[in-house]
Amino acid sequence: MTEMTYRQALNETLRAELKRDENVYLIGEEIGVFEGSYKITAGLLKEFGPKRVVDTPISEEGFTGVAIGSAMLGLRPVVEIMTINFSLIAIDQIVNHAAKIRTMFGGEVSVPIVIRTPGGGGQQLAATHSQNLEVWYAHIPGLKVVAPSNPADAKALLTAAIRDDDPVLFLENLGLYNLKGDVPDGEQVGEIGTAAIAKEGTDITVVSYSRGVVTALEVAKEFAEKGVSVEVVDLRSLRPLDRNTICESVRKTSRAVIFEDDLLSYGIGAEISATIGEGAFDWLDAPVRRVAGAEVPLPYAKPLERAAMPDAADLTKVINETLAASAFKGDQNV
Amino acid sequence: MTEMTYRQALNETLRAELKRDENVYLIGEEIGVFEGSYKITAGLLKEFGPKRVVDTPISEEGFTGVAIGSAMLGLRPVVEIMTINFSLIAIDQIVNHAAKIRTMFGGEVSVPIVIRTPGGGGQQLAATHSQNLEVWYAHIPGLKVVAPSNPADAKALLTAAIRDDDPVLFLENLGLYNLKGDVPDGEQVGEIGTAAIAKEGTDITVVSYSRGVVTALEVAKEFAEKGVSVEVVDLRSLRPLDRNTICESVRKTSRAVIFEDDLLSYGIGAEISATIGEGAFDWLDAPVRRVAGAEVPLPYAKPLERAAMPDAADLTKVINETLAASAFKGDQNV
Amino acid sequence: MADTQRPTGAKGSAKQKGESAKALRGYYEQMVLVREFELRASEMYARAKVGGYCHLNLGEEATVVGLMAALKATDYLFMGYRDHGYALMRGLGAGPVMAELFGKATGVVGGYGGSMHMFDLERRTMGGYGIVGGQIPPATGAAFAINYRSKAGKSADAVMCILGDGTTNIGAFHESLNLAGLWKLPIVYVITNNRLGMGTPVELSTAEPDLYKRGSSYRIPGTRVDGHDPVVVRDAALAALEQARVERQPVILELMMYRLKGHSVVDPARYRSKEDTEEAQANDPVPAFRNKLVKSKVLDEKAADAIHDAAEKIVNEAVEFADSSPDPEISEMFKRVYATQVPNMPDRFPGDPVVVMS
Amino acid sequence: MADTQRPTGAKGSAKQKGESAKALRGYYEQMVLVREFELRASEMYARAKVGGYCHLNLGEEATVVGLMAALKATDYLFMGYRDHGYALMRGLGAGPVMAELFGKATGVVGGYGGSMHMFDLERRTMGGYGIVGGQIPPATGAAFAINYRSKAGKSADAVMCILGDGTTNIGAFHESLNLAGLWKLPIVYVITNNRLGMGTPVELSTAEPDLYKRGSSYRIPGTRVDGHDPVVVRDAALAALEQARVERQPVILELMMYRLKGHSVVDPARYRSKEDTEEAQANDPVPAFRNKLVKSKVLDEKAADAIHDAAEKIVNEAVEFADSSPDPEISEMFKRVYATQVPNMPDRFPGDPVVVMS
Ligand SMILES: Cc1ncc(C[n+]2csc(CCOP(=O)(O)OP(=O)(O)O)c2C)c(N)n1
Ligand SMILES: Cc1ncc(C[n+]2csc(CCOP(=O)(O)OP(=O)(O)O)c2C)c(N)n1
Ligand SMILES: [Mg+2]
Ligand SMILES: [Mg+2]
Repeated sequence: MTEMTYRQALNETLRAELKRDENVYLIGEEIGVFEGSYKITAGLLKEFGPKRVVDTPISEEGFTGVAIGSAMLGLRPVVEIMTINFSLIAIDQIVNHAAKIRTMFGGEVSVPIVIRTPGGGGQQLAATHSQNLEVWYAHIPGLKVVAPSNPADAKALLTAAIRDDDPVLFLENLGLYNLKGDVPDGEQVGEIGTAAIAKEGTDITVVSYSRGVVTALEVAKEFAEKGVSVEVVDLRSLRPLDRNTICESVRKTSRAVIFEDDLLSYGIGAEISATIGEGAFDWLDAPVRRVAGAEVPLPYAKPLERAAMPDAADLTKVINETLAASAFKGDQNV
Repeated sequence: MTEMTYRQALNETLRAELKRDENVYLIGEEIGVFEGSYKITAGLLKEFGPKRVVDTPISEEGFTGVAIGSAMLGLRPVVEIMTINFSLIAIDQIVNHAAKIRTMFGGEVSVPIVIRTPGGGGQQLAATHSQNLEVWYAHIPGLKVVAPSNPADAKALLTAAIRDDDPVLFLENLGLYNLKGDVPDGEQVGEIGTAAIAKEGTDITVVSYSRGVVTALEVAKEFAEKGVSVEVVDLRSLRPLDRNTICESVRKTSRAVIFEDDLLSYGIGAEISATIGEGAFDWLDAPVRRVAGAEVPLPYAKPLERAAMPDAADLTKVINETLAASAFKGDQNV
Repeated sequence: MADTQRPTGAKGSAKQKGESAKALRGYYEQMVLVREFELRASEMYARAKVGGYCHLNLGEEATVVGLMAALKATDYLFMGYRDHGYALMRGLGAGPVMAELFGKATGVVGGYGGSMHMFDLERRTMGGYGIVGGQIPPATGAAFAINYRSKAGKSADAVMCILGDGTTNIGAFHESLNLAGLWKLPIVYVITNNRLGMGTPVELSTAEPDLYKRGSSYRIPGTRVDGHDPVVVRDAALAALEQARVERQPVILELMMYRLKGHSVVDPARYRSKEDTEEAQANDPVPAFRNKLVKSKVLDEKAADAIHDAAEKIVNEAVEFADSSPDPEISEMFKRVYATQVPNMPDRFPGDPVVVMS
Repeated sequence: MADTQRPTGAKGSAKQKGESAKALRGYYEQMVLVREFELRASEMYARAKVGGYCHLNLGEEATVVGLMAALKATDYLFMGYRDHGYALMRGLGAGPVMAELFGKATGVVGGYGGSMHMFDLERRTMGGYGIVGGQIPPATGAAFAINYRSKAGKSADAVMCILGDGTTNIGAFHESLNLAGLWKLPIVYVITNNRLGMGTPVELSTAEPDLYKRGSSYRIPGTRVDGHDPVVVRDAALAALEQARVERQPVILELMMYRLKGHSVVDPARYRSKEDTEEAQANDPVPAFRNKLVKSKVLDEKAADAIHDAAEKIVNEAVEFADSSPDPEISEMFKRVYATQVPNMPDRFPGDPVVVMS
């Protein structure tokens, strides 16, 4: 175990995989000389040289497609798209090509590419630089989408993603890069497709992913002090989605709230709520509620940004409302 | 009232709006000389000339952005993107620009643009030409998204979309163009943002939109003969979403099935199911089920395509399962 | 035809001397096979044996044959959706190609792709793509992979990327040219200029109708030659590929031709003028090459007819093969989607329950 | 500095004669205002009065002033995210621009946009955009609208679109050039070549580092001039705008300059060589223009200092204005999103119930 930040976990994992496999290379804007907009690739150009760490022009569609074509020939590119907002320019290559090439060609070829990209608002970057569009990718067959919430999962899932033969969208978050956590030493190959119980509980289930899990765990701790036992489910993988872990938790707690950084309508939480409605219907004591972003292009001014983004207070309020709606009595559970 | 096809309704509406307002113009690939890939714009170049009906090169991002900029100066472009699959190339302009420009600039300017585009599979066009990606756009604040299911709504909602000062994605479907229906004569300005009860019923609610409504109505008719009264809700508008109409229907019938042409995970139906779970929880007698596309890039071969797409048989099966799950006795309702 | 669209560079007649009769006959046999195959494909479409979109190489035969004569089996080929002829020349087989059109399990990709998506990894035929320009960045990436792994040289691998005139207006083309030029990638961008993108003539789709000059914003050289003579096309392609292999210099090769029929089999092309259509017919490369070979005594009429009969026979057998082949197994559909299986795969048919718990 | 990046065309010194002292003094006043404003903005960022990204025009002052001197109030301006100076020159006001950086209700767009999104419809300043290249298609569309509504001529409107060197590699730039060239739109694409896109030098981002030549794939002419002299820039811009107005000929204008500081205020630019940084400092346009005017007796040192003091005063007042301005009203947030209200608007704060029924 070593304590490190989410950023360090990513950096060390990239280094280890570059060392392990000659076919692995990194490609993206400003990842070499500039060491990455968010410094995830710091030091890697110096260590591995320009062949393995490829700085590109500002051509998201072009270099993402280049990565795809090189993967069809057996290379294993790890693409950095500076933020998920810019992935829109590359999305035809990601969704109409990377995701479909295998099926469209009868399963004869695979596209082992990883696309690392951070989402998330909260830095006053305004409307075009603050989005959480992971739900778009999570909808697409042929893609896998992971969204680790802590340094240990970041390491394990990035390793798994690089070794996976399918295109994997690896979702990061600007708000997580400095998060510290214990990370197991040595090689760690995580499992794509399964959720984790981030904290066990008996009274109510909070489902979240990526940065949202951090807030959910804080809130769960506060409720614990009030005698309310909150279980936190960390989705980790948005596609495939581990529906059984979610439903098992809700069958146990009989109450659920979803906490998501993205926007409410047609967001990640909609699928989670629908899943619970189908898989835990007879167990539910109250409607499944969603705590999500206000549906506005995120404004720049701090007070507006804060009002539009979901936070611990919002989650706390909705947990309380959900407990009340199901006539929850703390003492029954003590 | 005049009976006409969905295609004719669109064509006549475009003609009427071009006549009404000098600022309205059409722009897209092959809409003039070629008269439209699906002949929606037939005759309009001849009637209005190349200034009002603008053929473009194959540059979706470019001409969509051109339409946006012209709209900021007060023109009212109606863009045709040949199919929704190609909208991915223009999506940065649609989502990062058209949808955000107003808010990002403090509400000082609007972008009165309509993007007409058909989705849908079933023509053996294979993986890259058979998608239903409306859920992506329905997720985006700043956009409005409508998806009419019949010629009359096509006319009324296209008129409303062209006169609306916000960017509107107008979803069509390859499978609807030849659908016939009665269309009220004269100017008809529909209302964006409200759903319709396409058929009244008391036993179970089927929620659908666009082409799915046609299938839902067929199935409803068959059930009627068996003494089961199916109510069909036609969403019409995906953004804004008329949650109250959906929930009122389910509060009445206490059962719901969603029928959608798109893919299941994180699809339109997820939001509908989540909405019902929140707005009709105490009224539901059975889990809300979704009938949606299999999660594969759609294969070319007919038997595979048929197996992957949701149809009347699938809907019938799930309605029956839902009735059974809630111990429904036909006679109670006769 | 606009002046800008007249072929420059090598003309057909010139180069013939020095070609072995055998080679010329071979090219003619291949052109005829492509022609016969495409005519039959369109007939099968009319009979509803083939579905979806179906774009034919009619008028492109000399180009298809010349390009594929220049491309080594070890080179990589990326195409648009107008890909039947290329697939035949790359050895995917008339039977499997026809079976793919029929959507059968014996098709080149098992019926999953259809007309637009011919593919064969072994034969380094990296696929036909349906999104205009979509093949260009991956093709450029294949050249990147060649660079990554091997040195330049006469025997080095190269990539050929086929695209149409209308496709030169999409951003992906330009981003790819810039990357290829910047990184010195071994790739030849072949523009099959049939003067039309669906109904749009080149003059109305581009501000630079001399398409071979469209690399000038990236210091990428281009040449334009007549696409109606397989030898001319072959030689131009060989020169371009050589530059790519040896100098790692990306190149544009523009080939001038006509689209003999509509954009796809369902397009009557009413938007085309009588003159235009007549000019196209008058330039049909197949009879033209036949006459040339007959005049130069490489073929006599009898031999030429025999070549047609042989091609017809191959196509007949292809149709029989396709027709008698089984449909793909529905039960296998989900297996084609992902290469690496993980837990909770969303393998579900419409109407199946979403959550299944023990 | 790579040779390719040396300015060609008109050099600074040449053009000065014939300029009125008043005009030259005015340009200097404006350059100093931009400089003072940007230095203060970065100071305010350090004091956490400003958030988000903050890209400055330091080194670009002569270009900002020269371009805006050429652009008529009735012309349309589209920009990237490096837009403060342009906003000041277009008359948006130091107070409202600073207030926008502070995220205040009195900001040019009420605090909704911040540094990257200066906008003023009345002043035809159509916005700063944060997506690289995102402004180019809409700018081209503004030129389309001008064409749609009015005839060409000396008094016709035109569009100026500002973009950086690194931005010339994005597909949207190329698609836009093709459309503008094909449709003959009245637009000038101004490339502010400060030799870097974040940490990437021009030679490593493009296959054609002579950026003024990047219109050659679209028959769009280009010129490159020194961006350090407002008069040179103004004259080049006037000529380009004239071509756009009168001939409806889109034009590229490349202006050579240096980025004096990091990409944004938070970038220490450690990746830059000592020589590079020194060369940039040595070419600082503000002292250079001051010296030129002092030498040519347009200014004496005292007058020059007075100009600095006046600019400082304006900026001080701008900061006071911004600081004392109110925050935007949270209750108004949803009103800014849609222009046409319809039923069932999703106006909901996090944690609000999703379904509210009577
Ligand atoms: C991105 C995208 N836009 C539009 C289309 C529809 N489309 C298919 S082929 C075609 C014309 C292409 O013309 P060209 O490049 O000249 O190739 P050709 O068909 O003449 O061989 C168009 C517009 C598409 N498939 N993809
Ligand atoms: C599509 C997109 N990709 C990447 C970025 C991140 N980014 C912001 S500015 C910039 C560099 C732009 O350089 P240049 O065009 O030279 O303008 P300059 O900053 O030098 O004025 C990059 C890569 C972005 N904002 N948008
Ligand atoms: Mg063509
Ligand atoms: Mg720059």
